[in-house]
Amino acid sequence: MEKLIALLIAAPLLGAAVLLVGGRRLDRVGHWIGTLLSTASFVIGLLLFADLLGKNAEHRTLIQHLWTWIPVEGFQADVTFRLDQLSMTFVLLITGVGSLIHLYSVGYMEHDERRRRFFGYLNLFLAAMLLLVLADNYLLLYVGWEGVGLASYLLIGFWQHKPSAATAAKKAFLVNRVGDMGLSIAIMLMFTTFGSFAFGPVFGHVDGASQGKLTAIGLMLLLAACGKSAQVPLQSWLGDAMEGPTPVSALIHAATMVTAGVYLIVRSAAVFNAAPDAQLVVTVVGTVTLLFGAIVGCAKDDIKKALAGSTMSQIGYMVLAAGLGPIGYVFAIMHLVTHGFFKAGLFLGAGSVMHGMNDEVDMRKFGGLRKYMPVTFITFGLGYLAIIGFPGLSGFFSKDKIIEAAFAKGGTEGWILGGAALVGAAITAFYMTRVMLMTFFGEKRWQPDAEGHEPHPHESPAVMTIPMIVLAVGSVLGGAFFSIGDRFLKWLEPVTGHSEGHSPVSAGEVTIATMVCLVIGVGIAWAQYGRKPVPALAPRGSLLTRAARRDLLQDDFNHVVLVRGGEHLTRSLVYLDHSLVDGVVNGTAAGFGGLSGRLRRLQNGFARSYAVSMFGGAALLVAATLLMRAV
Amino acid sequence: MSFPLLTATAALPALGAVATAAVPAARRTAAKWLALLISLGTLALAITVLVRFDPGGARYQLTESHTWIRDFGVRYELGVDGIGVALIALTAVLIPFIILAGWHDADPLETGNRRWRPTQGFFALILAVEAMVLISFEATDVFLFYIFFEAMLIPMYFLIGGFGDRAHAQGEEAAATQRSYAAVKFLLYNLVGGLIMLAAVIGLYVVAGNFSLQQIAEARASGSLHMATSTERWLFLGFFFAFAVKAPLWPLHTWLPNAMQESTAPVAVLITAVVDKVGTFAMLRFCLGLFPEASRWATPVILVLALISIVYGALLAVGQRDIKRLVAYASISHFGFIILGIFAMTSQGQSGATLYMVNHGISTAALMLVAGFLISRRGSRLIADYGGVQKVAPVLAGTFLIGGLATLSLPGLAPFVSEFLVLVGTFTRYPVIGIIATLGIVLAALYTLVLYQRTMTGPVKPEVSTMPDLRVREVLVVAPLIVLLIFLGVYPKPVTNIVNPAVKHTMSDVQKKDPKPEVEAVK
Amino acid sequence: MNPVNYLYLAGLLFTIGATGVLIRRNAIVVFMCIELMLNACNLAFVTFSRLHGNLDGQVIAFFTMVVAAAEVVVGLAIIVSLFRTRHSASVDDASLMKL
Amino acid sequence: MSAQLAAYTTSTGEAFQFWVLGTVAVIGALCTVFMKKAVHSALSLAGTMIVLAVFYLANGAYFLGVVQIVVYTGAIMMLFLFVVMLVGVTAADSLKETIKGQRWLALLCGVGFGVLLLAGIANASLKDFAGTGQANANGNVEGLAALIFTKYVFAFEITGALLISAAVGAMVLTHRERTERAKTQRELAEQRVREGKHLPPLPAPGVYARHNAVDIAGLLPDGSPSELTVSKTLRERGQIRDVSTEAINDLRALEQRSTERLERTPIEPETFKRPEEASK
Repeated sequence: MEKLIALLIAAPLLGAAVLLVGGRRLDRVGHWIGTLLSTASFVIGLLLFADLLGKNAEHRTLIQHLWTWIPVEGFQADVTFRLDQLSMTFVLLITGVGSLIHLYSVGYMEHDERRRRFFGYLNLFLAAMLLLVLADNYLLLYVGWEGVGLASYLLIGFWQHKPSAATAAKKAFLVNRVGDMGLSIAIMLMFTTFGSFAFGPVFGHVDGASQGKLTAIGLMLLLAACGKSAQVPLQSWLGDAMEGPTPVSALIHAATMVTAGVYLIVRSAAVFNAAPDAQLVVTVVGTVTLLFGAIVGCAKDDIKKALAGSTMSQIGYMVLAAGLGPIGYVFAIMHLVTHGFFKAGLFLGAGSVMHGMNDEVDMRKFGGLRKYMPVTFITFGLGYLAIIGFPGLSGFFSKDKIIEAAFAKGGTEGWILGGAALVGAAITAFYMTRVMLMTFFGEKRWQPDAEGHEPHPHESPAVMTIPMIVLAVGSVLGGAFFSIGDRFLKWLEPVTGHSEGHSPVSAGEVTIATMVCLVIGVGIAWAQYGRKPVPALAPRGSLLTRAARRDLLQDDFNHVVLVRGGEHLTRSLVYLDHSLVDGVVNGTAAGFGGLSGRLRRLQNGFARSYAVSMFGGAALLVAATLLMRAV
Repeated sequence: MSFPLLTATAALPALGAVATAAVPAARRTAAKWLALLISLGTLALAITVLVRFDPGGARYQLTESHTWIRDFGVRYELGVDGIGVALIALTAVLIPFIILAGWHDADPLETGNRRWRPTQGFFALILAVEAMVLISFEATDVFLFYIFFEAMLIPMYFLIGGFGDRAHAQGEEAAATQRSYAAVKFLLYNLVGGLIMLAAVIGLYVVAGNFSLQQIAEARASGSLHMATSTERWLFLGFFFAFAVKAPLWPLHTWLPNAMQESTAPVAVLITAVVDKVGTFAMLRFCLGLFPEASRWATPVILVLALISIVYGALLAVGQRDIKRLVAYASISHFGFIILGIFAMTSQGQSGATLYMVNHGISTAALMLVAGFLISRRGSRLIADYGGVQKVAPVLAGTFLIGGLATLSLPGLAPFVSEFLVLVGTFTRYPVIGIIATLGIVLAALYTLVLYQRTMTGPVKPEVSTMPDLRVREVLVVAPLIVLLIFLGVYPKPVTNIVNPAVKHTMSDVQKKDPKPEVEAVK
Repeated sequence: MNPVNYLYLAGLLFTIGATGVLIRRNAIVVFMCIELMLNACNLAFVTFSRLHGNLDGQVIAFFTMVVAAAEVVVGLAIIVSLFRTRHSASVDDASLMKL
Repeated sequence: MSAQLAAYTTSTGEAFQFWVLGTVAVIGALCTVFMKKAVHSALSLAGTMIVLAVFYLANGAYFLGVVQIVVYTGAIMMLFLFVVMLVGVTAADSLKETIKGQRWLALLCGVGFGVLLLAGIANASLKDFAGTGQANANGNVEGLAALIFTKYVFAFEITGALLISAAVGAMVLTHRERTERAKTQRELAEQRVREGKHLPPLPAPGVYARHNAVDIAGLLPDGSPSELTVSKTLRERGQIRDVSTEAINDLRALEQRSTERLERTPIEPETFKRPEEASK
């Protein structure tokens, strides 16, 4: 069976190659080739899943060694795949949601002349993402890691005739590169510590390594995760990434790629378990981000950016859970999967809205859309209920567990983390309700655009609504399916390990607290946006609102410190290179020129002057000879 | 006596250069085809070398040895180790593409000029450079190496000074002035380096009594040739200076941007992808091989200079307005990596550095040649003159992007493997330097993507709206390079297999062992 | 008297000739001074021949004379043609080598 | 005198001859350098050469002594004199130095070099003179011939080639190829008419003057000299004696006297001025 693993990656990779190299000939069928190969990968994933289910829990790891990639003295990197329960979960999520979004894109990108290219990039993304989760060593994982970065770059900048899209793509890649730097340093640290960076040797020898090294590795892995998963302080790219087509936002910037950081941390559980200091930092980062993202999400009027803030916040939950150690790993992944469903669904719904509204994204120009697009409204609504943790829906199960686990951390930390997670839940309820109300309820607020085209909101075609429906079903049922009988826990436990924490509060108390928060959040939002009409122009707002609209000033900080500083640095270096480094050399040359200008005067053209110097030279030679003899 | 394969490999392009130059003025196209065929023949010979070379065999293979100047112990000694083979292959692979890419670069300005001869000269000079570079990679006699190391400057001088971009913002006269400035600067820098090296070569002869690399290395290893510490250090510095100019290492780098900026794109590739490799190659073969103690002594300073090159080159690349200058500074940054890998004195670092030479050659060729195609279409080197090219010429933009991604060492493409090996090799011995060098990864992304964004994306500028996409000849140049980049990125084993034994020898030359990992993991 | 005195004389004559070359501007006189130097050398050769008791020195002196003869022929021809074109025999007038 | 003694001393006669003739040689050399006229330099040099010939003979180089006189003094020096004549016998060089510092540098170098050279010879402690008696046993000329035609035969042949090349070279240098037919007298006359100058033959020297020497320019009616009357060669050498001042003074005195005698008022002085003075 393990022979099939390579096919998982090969199928979308082949699609990408065919679609990108094939040229215009494939324009008419390209999107179906892409969708087909993505689905093929999903089917292979299902086959492998069935195979794994048929085995004992201990034997559910398949290894496929393909070839030795980099063989150098003392350094060996292989192209080896590992399919275990953790990777299997991701494979199904990636290929499943991926195939749905391929299907959705067939409709969404219908009028784009570069649709074939779009599907090529999507397939490339799938291949890279699968490589990321299937790699058996960190270097191969790194390949996938950067590969998804590249695909993300290409897709964010897909409409690259818009300068804003091109800039956003570049920003995403650069910020990710900073994270990648962390990953590469982590790999180097592993190499110096363990002499290897394959999962087996590293995890097997954690006990022998010094605490300092392990903490360093953990922090570097966290840096990588921050980059990819848009965690503070490397979160600034995610909002801008919404410049990409909406299916991209759904697939890459909600369901899969941005969760790669969580995968990395959970995958490296052995390292983090042995480095509590690093774990603590992980929880702090997760907590800060979940509040940060939630606050940003409250202030945005752009529906996609509001959802992006929400994504950031939800991943903050996952990172928080992953940082809690064995008590949280499983729930991090569970929330990741359910989030994959409902957030993808929400984005697809947003895309559907934009599709019907001439690509308008400002929620202040929506309103009352539930009448015009019922399917979108229902699926979006189900996603909304799932994310705020409405009892019985998937978000309820997964998020609740994380909050519980946070309290179970114990001590003051537990109270702080758990409290923050509860506050986050309240804010989540607020901003999601706000999105819901502004988009689908109230008066219709759209106006004709500059050219006088009145938007005619309409339901999207079936090719788009079917994926939305499937995802909505997933977000409704997923949580219950996973949690009842601890199915998900038992499935993942052999890989990540699990332990029950000693929570100072009981599970029931947490659930009640969460419900209270939820009601508060929804209530405030309804008071603000449901009872009174939404102004078409954003009010000035409080200081916090204004800061949140600007992503809590992170971009301004980056601009002033990094961009401006960098510009000054490079500009002065260019100047210095010319005037100082080159100047020294040119100055030497000019000096020699001046000197020879002086010396040239000796060359006066009179043969007798030359004769004097010859004769003087002869005299010196005689003198030298005599001196040599005398000595 | 067996067939002198190495001599033949270098002699074929040399003879080809003469033959190409002798083609009558009116038969311009014939000269081009002749040069292309000769370069392909050389490639065939180089492949034969590659096949005949046995990675598990002796250190130097396919050796040839003849007395040349008896009185000074100068011998015509050739031999290749794995590093040499890899670089010979790189050179032989790149030259046909360079010729093909420069197919029209030396055509007469007005058609029908039957007396125009520079076309023949252009291709003859390229072949001459190839011959000299090849023999530099093959020579195991220090004097023989020196001669060709220096002689290379002559054809390069004419290539830089005689053939520039056709279109120039300030007119042909200003272009000629700047070209000759660049050519003279190139010549002077390298000449000064070469002369200092000549002094060291003579000094080496005085100390050792012959010029044979193998004999001297053996004598030093067996202790029969004792060299005073200070003597060894001075000689090392003499050699290293010349190679550092050629490589080029900060702060001896300023000739490179000028030379690459003013010359045509194929010549710029010739400079940075082929000729400069002789410098880094010679550091491995001569500096480490002849002066191990001095190499260890100088390591800290050289590592810091290499580090400065990496960061400095990348930062300056960010600040450039000229496409070719940008690539030049990026190359300086990459050469910093190569030198870092060589002097980290670990197996990974040195294997990585050798691999880096090969990969950098291919990736720079891909990026620079596509940039050349772009420049020849619009007639401007300024980044600001472009915008939205992706829309009108998607294939050009796509290949440009892949070249750029290779430059920023994207995993999956060849340069990543080498860059990572260099970083790991450095990190195991010098963690701080390794971490700072990693910063180069981020900066590389910055300058590449800024370049791509400003030229290829955004609204289509009116001047580029009629730009044609890549032609068949141009696709023929770029596509194989991209295939190579991907192949070597996914499966670099063929190269590492050849390189590894040679690196082992070099490591034993300098008497260095790789640092042991903290925890000995079971393999 | 020690025959080495001939060498002193030769050295003296050579020096006088050399100084003459430097001082005089008339090409013909300069030329004569060169002849004087050659003769001084010849005297030294002949003396060396006596010193060593063989004739090699004399042979060399003989060759010197032949070479001097050839030199005079060419040199005077140059002077004559120089005079024809520049109407002067001053060596300072032929200073076109200056940049 | 025993053979032992001969090794490092010479006979009193030779010593006497050396001191006397040596002085003459040095004086001759100095005169060569410092005489203003090339002819005098040449003659002084010839004297020095003859002295040297005597010294060769005294040193046992009989053949060279004779060759020195015959070839050097006889042929080469005569060639010198010939060229001196060609270029101008009387042209005296100005010994004034034109290049700044040249003379002092030359003297400094000369003295330095001389002192060093002599010191070097003195340092060499050459005492053991073998003498040429043994070598000249079979006759000096035969001994030389034996060497020249055996040991030095290649050098000899090459010097032969050198001499021939020199001779050819001298011819090439001085020979002027006539590329066109010589003009007839008629053509020359026509050319003169065309160019409009000097239709009649050039005036002879001294025609209007009171001298008839070839190097004195004839005077024009106003008393100024006409250089046309002197041959071109002398003109180029600058060997023209100008007697015009004298003649003009004479003329002026004559005028004066006649004015006094006839009691005439002087004519406007300007008309008597020479053209170039008037133009000033």
